[in-house]
Amino acid sequence: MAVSGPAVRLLGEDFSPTDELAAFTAAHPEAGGIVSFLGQVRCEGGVQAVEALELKHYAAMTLPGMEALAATTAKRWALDGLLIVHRFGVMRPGDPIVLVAAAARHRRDAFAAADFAMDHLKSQSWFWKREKTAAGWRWIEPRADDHRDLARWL
Amino acid sequence: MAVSGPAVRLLGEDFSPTDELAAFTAAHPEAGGIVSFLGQVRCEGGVQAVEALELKHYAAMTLPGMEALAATTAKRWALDGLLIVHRFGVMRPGDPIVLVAAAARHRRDAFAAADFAMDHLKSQSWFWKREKTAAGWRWIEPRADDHRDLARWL
Amino acid sequence: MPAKLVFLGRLEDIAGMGELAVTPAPLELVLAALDPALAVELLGERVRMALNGSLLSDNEAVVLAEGDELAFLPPVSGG
Amino acid sequence: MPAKLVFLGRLEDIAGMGELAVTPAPLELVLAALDPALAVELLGERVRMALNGSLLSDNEAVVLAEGDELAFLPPVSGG
Repeated sequence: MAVSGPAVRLLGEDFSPTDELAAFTAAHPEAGGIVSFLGQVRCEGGVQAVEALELKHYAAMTLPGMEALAATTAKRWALDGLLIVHRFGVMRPGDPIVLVAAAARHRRDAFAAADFAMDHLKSQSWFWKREKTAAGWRWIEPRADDHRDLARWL
Repeated sequence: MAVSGPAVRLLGEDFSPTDELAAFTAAHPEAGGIVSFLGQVRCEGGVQAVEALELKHYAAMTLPGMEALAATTAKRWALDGLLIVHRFGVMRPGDPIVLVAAAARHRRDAFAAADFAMDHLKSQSWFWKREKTAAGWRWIEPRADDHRDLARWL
Repeated sequence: MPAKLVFLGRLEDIAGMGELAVTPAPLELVLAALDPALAVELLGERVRMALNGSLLSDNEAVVLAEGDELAFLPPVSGG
Repeated sequence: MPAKLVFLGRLEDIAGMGELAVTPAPLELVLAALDPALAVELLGERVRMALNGSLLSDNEAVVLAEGDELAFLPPVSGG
């Protein structure tokens, strides 16, 4: 039985979600189920298409905040393992932004943990996003949806 | 924009969830989020450890039922893509049993679709499971949990 | 051409076979010709039947015709 | 040793810089020395402050000491 704390990484360079998830799965043969969420920069057409996306973080708070979120998530559900990988910096369409994976004996725990972690990463983590379209760079304001998502867990 | 129906496969031989998910992700660059669930035969110790698991299916109904489930799932949420891969036959600890992946513009749709598909695969699909432990082969009865999970969607 | 009974899940173990060719007839007559212990299991409350891949509703009268495939489905426990 | 102001998100664009070294002093005095347009943004209702990595509660009096790092955090929009 692998007993290990959550793994949290904040990366300034591109990563392979496939390799990350394969390694995580291999590390948790005792888990009956593994749920993953991959968020990536959308490839879209048209004048509103995003050409690049930049996530800024704040060294003093962003990774510590992610680690606290991972600890909270791991405490709330019965997990065999939890992985959170998040990019900062400039990304292009198709690039992965965030990967969350939760391994658990019971499927429901894995789903809920991944869902919970994503809702909080989206709306409570210290990231600031701007997007570049044909019209130039533009800072993104938080979406009302993100706050609604968060309220589900209260 | 890739427009394709759900992909449903019923396999009698081992498959690579990593390769399947990598191909699915590559096919959906327009999706902002991809949620996956991987169910695998648990590696456990002790006398109650499962040495092998067998899933029997019924050709006249199992795949058609999975295809109907995929169509229902794809209709209920706004998805860019849906993948369901399910094993039958004899599996060993660590072998993948089922992989569900849902790609969507919005995270919540992808989570809900994967969750819904798994709940229904577990409790409404035409599979019969038996496990081999040190005590021999034993047929598995449905779990009360599975029916509770299903009731969430009514 | 005979009809066919299909035994799924643990019913296959009880029957000692996965399939059985039978003479087309009303289901009562087909079952009366089987080992009574097996017939009792096939008629169990939690066993459903499917004719040629379509689920039957409870208490539906079944008459097997030539080439028909009647499956006995115990509760599922998949995935 | 000076203290440091850190401007996150769109505040970096407005400030034209990510960080600014300032003389340790009560926050009012530090802000009074900045471009008024920037100071107004920094005091915006939705901007939170963190001192040395810890969030401050609203209306908390801040006096910057030597080596302190005060960050101005607009609403997040991550992931």
